[in-house]
Amino acid sequence: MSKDFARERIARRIAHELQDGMVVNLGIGLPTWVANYLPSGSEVLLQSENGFVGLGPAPLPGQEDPDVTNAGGQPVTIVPGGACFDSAMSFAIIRGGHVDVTVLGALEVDEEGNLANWMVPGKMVPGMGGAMDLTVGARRVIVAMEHTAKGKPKILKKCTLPLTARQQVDLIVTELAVIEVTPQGLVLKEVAPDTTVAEVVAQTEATLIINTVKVMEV
Amino acid sequence: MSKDFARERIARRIAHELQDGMVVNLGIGLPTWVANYLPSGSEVLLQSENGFVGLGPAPLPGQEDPDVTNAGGQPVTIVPGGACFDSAMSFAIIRGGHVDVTVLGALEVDEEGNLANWMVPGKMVPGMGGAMDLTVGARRVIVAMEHTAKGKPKILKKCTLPLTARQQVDLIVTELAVIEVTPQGLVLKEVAPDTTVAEVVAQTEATLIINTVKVMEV
Amino acid sequence: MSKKLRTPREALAKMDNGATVMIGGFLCVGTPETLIEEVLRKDTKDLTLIGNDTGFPDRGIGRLIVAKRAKKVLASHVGTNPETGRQMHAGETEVVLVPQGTLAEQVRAGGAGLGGVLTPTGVGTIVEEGKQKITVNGREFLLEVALQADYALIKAHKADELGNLVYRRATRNFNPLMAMAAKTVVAEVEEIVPVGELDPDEIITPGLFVTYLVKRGKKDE
Amino acid sequence: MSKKLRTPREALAKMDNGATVMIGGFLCVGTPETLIEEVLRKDTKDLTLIGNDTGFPDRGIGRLIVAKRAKKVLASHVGTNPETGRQMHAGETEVVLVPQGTLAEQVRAGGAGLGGVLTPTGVGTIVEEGKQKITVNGREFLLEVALQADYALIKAHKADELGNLVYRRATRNFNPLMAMAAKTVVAEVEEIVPVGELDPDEIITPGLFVTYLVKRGKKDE
Repeated sequence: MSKDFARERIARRIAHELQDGMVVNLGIGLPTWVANYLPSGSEVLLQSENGFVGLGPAPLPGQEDPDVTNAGGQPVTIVPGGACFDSAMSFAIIRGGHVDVTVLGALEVDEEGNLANWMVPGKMVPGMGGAMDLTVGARRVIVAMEHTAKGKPKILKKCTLPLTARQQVDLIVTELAVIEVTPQGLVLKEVAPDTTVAEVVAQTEATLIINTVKVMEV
Repeated sequence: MSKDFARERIARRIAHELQDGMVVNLGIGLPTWVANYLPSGSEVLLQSENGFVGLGPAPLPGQEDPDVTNAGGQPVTIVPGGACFDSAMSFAIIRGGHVDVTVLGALEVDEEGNLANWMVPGKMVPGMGGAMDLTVGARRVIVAMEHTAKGKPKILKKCTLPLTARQQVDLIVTELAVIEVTPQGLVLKEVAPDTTVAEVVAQTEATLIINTVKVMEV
Repeated sequence: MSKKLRTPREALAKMDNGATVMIGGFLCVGTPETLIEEVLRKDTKDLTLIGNDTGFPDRGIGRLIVAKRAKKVLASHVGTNPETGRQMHAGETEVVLVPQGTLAEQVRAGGAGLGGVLTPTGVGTIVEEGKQKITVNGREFLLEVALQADYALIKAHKADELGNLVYRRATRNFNPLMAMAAKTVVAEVEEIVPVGELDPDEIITPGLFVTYLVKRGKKDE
Repeated sequence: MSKKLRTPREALAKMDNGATVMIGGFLCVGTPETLIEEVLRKDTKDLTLIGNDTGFPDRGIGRLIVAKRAKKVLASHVGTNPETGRQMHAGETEVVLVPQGTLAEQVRAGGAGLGGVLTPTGVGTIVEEGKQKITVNGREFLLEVALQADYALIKAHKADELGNLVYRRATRNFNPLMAMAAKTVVAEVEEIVPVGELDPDEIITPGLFVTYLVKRGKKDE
């Protein structure tokens, strides 16, 4: 499966989790793709932590406004009914539980719902940006990531990298599976039509609780 | 001396302490009078803790705007260049040291610069409103009050009423004297032309340090 | 038509006895009188009320005090409503007096997901009683904890259909802070305009905080 | 003419080596490039810089990093400027990474006279190292202390002659917070309008916070 195909599938599946009226923050990278798969006329309200709510699609070429960018610095638009604010208000919204869902990428997730996505000691230390606040503050945290990295599992018994937040992840969506984090552990809810439960288990280090497993809509 | 005459004198004297460009908060009651004695064209910027800066004079009769009142609930105006904000910003300005001078009434002040002006146990308990924040936060705290209450001194060795704030008063202005609070104690700076140093000392319970005493401009 | 628009009765239908209710306004400037009227009508009681002051006996929060709907009140000032003082002295109602700037930060903290703030206000006074004192860089502060509520009843000047709010002049005061700190936020407004009519830069309270809109002066039949 | 208007050189004349400087902007959106240009020109060094991120090597705070003007940087994200990471790993510059929402509150607290705030962000991560943990209502919070600075270099859209500021769209970010938290606040603006032209309700940063105004793109001779 090509990387883009995998990413598109993940984004498409996560779009189903978002309902009208929800306030949603999409992280940089793959999570941003989710917006492309919302149904037309969707009333999901996207929050952009750099300072507004009502994030709209990319502008047409030549119509970029340098003052309107997303948290990744890319030109975007603000939909009618959007509102701008400062960083304190932006994170009051995030930390205060006013964001219904955040979708974030991950380097590792584990059985307790711990998330690591901001640094690899000695190597990559870009900083946490808004990720720690988003993970702690959003009512529901969905991790969007490829199931493995260079063939190695990313869903672990216990994260090895420095954590972004402890016990905050609610749902993991990969190109192979949808996994729910529960107090009992990770529950395998769906597997993709082109794989099997056994294959997902093989590519996951964490123990998966398996009851009724549905086929993932892709 | 009539009460009004005393109060006018106090307000007039305090007006001399306020310079162009200063941000000033005037408490309810007597302190409010100070605004009447600022020179015309004064660029003192008055902050109103209910939510704006640029407090102007009372409106003409019939021109009151019910949305524009001072912290005492009386109709006022907002001068050109004024700005409105919420209570968190209002007290960020106050607590954060962005108010140069506050003028407050007092029930008691003492040698350490302690102030009591918000309650008399068992009797009058209106609440502190913004007074505690103003006293702690303003760069300079000026107390505006009559020298005595029913013949009894209000400038004491030690306050007997519950404090509004500890060691925050900088200057005391009464109809009889101007007294500065210093680490060494209360320094008598000026006495009114119609009284004497001995008379002021007699009406003050606190010890007054007396060096050069000027005649108060009234 | 706004999906958030309700009559006062609909908006407060689920408010139960014993609820914690924040009410905006400063001496009744920026107070949602239509919503207070509805609380009076529906006979809700044992409320914990949080507001800057308790208004006047015949206006604002004061009407709820006079009608004995509060078991507890948090406010910075109660001097304009003698009935509050009477109930406090008689032990009929618990009144907690809070410095105004502290109250503003406590409400904001509740909305912003903070546990509390450290303020120098009240150090060395009876306000510090029972509170944790924390020293930062050699200066003493009081730990004042976050406040949240079941309801915030607020007043705004204008809303758009999504519930984005703007305020006018001194009516803003505690309203935008309370809008962040309650489970159900009901905004009483003068006017509702179509989506897109407010500039994104002028909106003070984003609509995501607002549960219901009620038109000021609107009566249920 | 505004009494606060200065050339970049005049506005930053007293900025000394070793100063603590807050700089507004989010990935260079809302960053005062004209003021950064002046800091570069006057060769000020050993700065402690506080900003959301360190921009790009050729833009924003990134230019100061590349020119090695910072001895210490507090930021939430440095990933867009590889030179910051290089200096951090080489031990040439001290880089403290702070969660974005925590940084916003720390700056706001510095401006609001608070000693700090309690945040749940960072609990159970390396961010909690060396910090006091405080439990409120059974939940753990980190005490994050207030930040203040000698200078805040901010960017606004429009000012009036008194220094009242409005911002446009996503350029607001940290600018209004930093405007509150520094001894000297220099605002770089696109346009200065006469007093009275801004509505009191639309002003985001009251002029009392602003020391000097500088026109964007204005060069000293």
